Amino acid sequence: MSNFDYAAPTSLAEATALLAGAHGTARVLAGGTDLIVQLREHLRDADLVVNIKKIPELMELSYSSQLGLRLGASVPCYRIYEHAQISVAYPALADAARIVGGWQIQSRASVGGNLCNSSPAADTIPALIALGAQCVIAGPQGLREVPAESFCTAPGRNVLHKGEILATIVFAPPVPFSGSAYERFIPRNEMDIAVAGAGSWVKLSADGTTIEQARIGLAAVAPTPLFAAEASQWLAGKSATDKTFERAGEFARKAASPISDMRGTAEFRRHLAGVLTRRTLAKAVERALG
Amino acid sequence: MSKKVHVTTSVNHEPVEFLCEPRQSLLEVLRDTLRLTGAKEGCNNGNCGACTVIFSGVPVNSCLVLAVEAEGATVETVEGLADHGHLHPIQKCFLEGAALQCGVCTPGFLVAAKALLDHNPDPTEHDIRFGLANNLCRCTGYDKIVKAVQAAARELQSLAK
Amino acid sequence: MSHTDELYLGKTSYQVLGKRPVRHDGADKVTGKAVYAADVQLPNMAHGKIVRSPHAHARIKSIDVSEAVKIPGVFAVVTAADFPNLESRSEVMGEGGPVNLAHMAANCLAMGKVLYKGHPVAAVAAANVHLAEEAAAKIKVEYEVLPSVTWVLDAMKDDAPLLHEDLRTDSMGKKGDRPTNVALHLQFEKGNIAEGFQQADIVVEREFRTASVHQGYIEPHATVALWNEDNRLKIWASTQGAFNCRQQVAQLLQIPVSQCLVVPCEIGGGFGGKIAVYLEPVAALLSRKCGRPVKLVMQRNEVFEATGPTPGSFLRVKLGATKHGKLTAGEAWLAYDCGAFPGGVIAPGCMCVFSCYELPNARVDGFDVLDNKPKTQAYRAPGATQAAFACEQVIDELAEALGIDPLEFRLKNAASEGTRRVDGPVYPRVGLVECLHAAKNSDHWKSPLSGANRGRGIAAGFWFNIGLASSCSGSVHGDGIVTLVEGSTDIGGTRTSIAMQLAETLGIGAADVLPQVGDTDSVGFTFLTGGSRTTFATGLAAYKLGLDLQAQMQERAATIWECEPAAVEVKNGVYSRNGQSLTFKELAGKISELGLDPVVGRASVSPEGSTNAFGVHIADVEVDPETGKVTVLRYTAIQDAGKAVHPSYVEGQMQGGAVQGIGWALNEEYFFDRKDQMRNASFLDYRMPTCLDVPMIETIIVEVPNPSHPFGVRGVGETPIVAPPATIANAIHKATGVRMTVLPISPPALWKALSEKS
Amino acid sequence: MPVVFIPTPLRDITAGTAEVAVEGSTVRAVVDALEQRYPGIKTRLCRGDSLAPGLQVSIDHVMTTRGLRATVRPDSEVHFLPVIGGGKGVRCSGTQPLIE
Repeated sequence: MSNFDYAAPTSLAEATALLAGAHGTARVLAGGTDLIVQLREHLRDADLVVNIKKIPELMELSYSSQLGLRLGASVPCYRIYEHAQISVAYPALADAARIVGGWQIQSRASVGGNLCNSSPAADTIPALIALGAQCVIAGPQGLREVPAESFCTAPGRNVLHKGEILATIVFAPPVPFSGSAYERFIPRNEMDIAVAGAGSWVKLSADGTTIEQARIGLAAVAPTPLFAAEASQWLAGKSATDKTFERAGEFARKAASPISDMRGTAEFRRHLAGVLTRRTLAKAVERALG
Repeated sequence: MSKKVHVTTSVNHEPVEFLCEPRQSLLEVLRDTLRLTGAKEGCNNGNCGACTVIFSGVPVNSCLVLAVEAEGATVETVEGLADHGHLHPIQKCFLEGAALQCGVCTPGFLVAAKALLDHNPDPTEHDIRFGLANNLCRCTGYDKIVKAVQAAARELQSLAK
Repeated sequence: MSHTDELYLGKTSYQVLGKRPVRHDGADKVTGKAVYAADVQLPNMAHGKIVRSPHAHARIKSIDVSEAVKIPGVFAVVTAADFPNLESRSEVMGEGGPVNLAHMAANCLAMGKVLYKGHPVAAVAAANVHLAEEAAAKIKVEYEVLPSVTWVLDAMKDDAPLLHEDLRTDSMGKKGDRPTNVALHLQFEKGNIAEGFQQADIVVEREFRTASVHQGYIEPHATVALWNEDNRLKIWASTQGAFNCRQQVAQLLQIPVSQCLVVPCEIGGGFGGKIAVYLEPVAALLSRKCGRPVKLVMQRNEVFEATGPTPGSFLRVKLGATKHGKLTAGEAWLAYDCGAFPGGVIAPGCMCVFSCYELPNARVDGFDVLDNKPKTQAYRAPGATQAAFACEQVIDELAEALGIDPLEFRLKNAASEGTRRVDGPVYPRVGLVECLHAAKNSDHWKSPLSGANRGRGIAAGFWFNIGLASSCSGSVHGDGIVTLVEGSTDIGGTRTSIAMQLAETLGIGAADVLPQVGDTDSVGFTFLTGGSRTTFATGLAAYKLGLDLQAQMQERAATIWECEPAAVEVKNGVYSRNGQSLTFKELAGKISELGLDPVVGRASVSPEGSTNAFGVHIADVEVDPETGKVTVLRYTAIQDAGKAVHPSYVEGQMQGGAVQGIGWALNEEYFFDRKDQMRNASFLDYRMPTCLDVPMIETIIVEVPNPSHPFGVRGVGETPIVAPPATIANAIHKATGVRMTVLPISPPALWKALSEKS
Repeated sequence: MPVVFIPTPLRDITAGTAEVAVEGSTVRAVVDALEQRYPGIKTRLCRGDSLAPGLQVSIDHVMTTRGLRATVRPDSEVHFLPVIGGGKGVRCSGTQPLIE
């Protein structure tokens, strides 16, 4: 690993100033489970590494049924799924947080870091997309918001400019008769990168028979995590039946434009996008019905 | 080359200070600077768990922690598991259950298992397999490791009573 | 009919054997105190880094180290030019078969050409590992990239890129007429296959492919070398055999073996992959150049890209049987790659493919094929697993076609005492039939399996196991404790299994023996830990050491009782003569108290022949038809251990081998891209099973005593990996009706096969 | 007389004969006797005064490490086999070089 300078600011202002004023490349260290590997393997370089885990608002994890969830960008995954109310209110998020690497990884890795690493296969991003999460970005010019589905722009790239930090991920309060789920496919049962992943959120009619609204996010089937807009819109007003989920899966399959690599063939990934969309919709509906 | 950083931390409940370069991992400093070689380097990218330590209360891969991050933190390694010459029940159960062969993954498993049982004193077989899935073993096929953790859970519970 | 002495004592009860004492090195290993090679830190030690080829095949045009050596804190750089000139000479190393010294040197540091991605080109020693890495990056190597090949059948083609332009196919001394990548053609024939197939009512012929897989030990290769001013070379190594390591280093550096001392550190797994040297000679050259101890430790991607693996293979197997289920003939055609240098494991592949069966007529052709992968190394029963994957599926298909239960079919044809293998030799007493009966009577086989997409598979496996040289020595102390120094690297508890055999012989407890693994200066030559030999052969040495110590104790007792040694009776560790008697401990105390000659014993052995271990595995699987993912629901491994010295560690070998085999069956593979670069050289993407991927592995130990060991011990370690891939494939067939003939049976592959079927 | 099983690749020299009975009380003597009957076979089995690298001898179904020095009984069965995994056929001691 090439050497670098290190800073551990205790305020957002200090951090953004450090990043904006840095000579050469400055990198943000949240959980470090991606960054440290990338620096070691020379996939990324850094002249300055800024540890943001000492910044209070980035470690914030606050939930209320009125205000929803504020998830600091550096909050490690384990704190999410261990939080009883969050697991109930945003099950897709908890599903994803529980399978990011193993326990040792979840002790460090954060959802914010997963977003900023911007891998097409990131497990938490489809869940954020499905849940309609907003990304609050802090920079020299102040704060701005970006919807989760617009955050990643290409493999390993995102909307952050020099000096900007992803500060908080904001989730609207859960609405009644809604439910969500995230599932991925991996060859093993743990410690793999998703071959494909799908996150689904649904809001049902009060009688539980009809899907009023739905959002589907997909992983590892496109250059970035994908909001399956067509499938999501098509679902609105459809009856909550296996047939519907199957059909939505076909839309998801169409939305997918995967590649072949050592983790799976394009053909297999496209197929999985359909299967996982169907399965997560069924689970989301089941959860919506409580 | 950026200059070394002074770090004040706690290792196995004792205050420790060291100097390190920012690029040095906690694993590297534990092994090469502090000479605590119990934590092993199996992959150096977080996929084998042989370097597992408990960092401020949670299990982490010490190869994916910068040593400078240890400032103000607490670190528990396999060297801190036995208590004044008395093996921890998990260590005892690993020995009695022949849960190790080559032994190189063992420190990581022991530390991860301790974290698991501290967190969940009465785990199911699935809880144990899920909790230890970040730790690779190539010798045992895991059978005797899982059984040793089950035995340790029983022993710890009876001690607690 | 055999030259092996009938050593079996026929004891029916044992004081120590069969019990489960805590291993002697246990406390060190659960407290982090055990010292592995990477844990060694010496004063003034330099840290090394290897410069490796980014290309699968290229000519080295130039190596410029000038920038690297300028960096302050960089102490030395070495290349192949630093090796002595080694004319082409052959020798046999460990489990790898014959090895050419010049080739072995070129595998440690490339000469002229790089033959696989990750092939070492140069090495640097510096003040710390980060500096060494920076210096390595400054070494400029100019390459002329050449076309490459990594699939065995492509490498056999006439127009394939040649790895060694001068190589001709060898067929037992007869050389081929043109350059080729086919290093070796083996052929074995027995009976008359034409007639044999004519007698068959049914013939099944299938083709199989397997990907390269890695041994996957968790400890990367590591070494520390110190070339001292007195010219003594001391090496701390992670090796399966200190003496074999010493031989290789001495040969490569052309120094007398005794100028080199190898200290075997604790070893974090080997499975056959830590026999050939990679780092040791390079660290030695660096140390000689910079006058400091030098440590070299591989990163995980270096382990994957430049060590191991086991061969990728293509196999065609044809078997014929009568309608009554008797095999009449078999034919096999095997091509195994050996990677960058000749000398793979095709021979055992050929000799094992039909080794479980009584086959009157058979022919086997085998080819050892070069391609642009790391030189293949032994991996637990080298060559046998690929062979069993093919043969055991064809056997299954025959049984199904004939409507005979697969277990019964195997019983009808099982090899037993007197069976002549296709390669010629005849088996002595072996335990396959007993293993099949144990399987038949197992709870697993008898429990019904219900549910959709579920199936149960069974397969058999064989490995030879070996003997060869082992040495040990021992001293009896005043408190009755016996210290044992033996030469076998302890990878999985063999200190204890050897100590137990000494304790059994002396009639004392396992805890009364304190074993340690000696370095190459402190114990007699001992062949490496491999070939499932250690508990058998070094255990035999420990038994003979016990007899030596006992005779001396008897003599001392005679001195005490003023009688002839013969007059002293010894029974279960009690020494007595008319009325008076002393326990081993009491006698030991008296000897030191009276100042009699200390009791110091030694033994060395070199047993010949194989101990022939058979195993039978049963697996229940469930297949997700939508994703092709296979879940192993239940698994049982049955094996003939001869006599299980420490049953826990015998079970451990069976369980570990089974899970390695499950990984081989379902997910593990070297994944190469179009440029023949391995794309999954990490534990993330080279998917070894985690504990969440496997069930408990049930074990049944069968004990058919080995005639060539006093306690009937057979080797155990290797056989357990042979049957699993075939067992899983047979189970998948039962679950889905699909025959998977390519390893790994990964989800995309199985999903594709299932969708093509429907 | 001991019976030698001719390795399949060498049956071109023995005109297809698979088993040959020849005199000899050591493998060396057996090989020399074979050479008498089938000129050229020795160069396929030996290099200089030792077995060819990669070859080993099985006498009465037991691999021997003694190579050409191994003793053969009148009723013995002799096989020439490739060296296989497990390091069979290693001809070495701690102090001498491996190559003969």
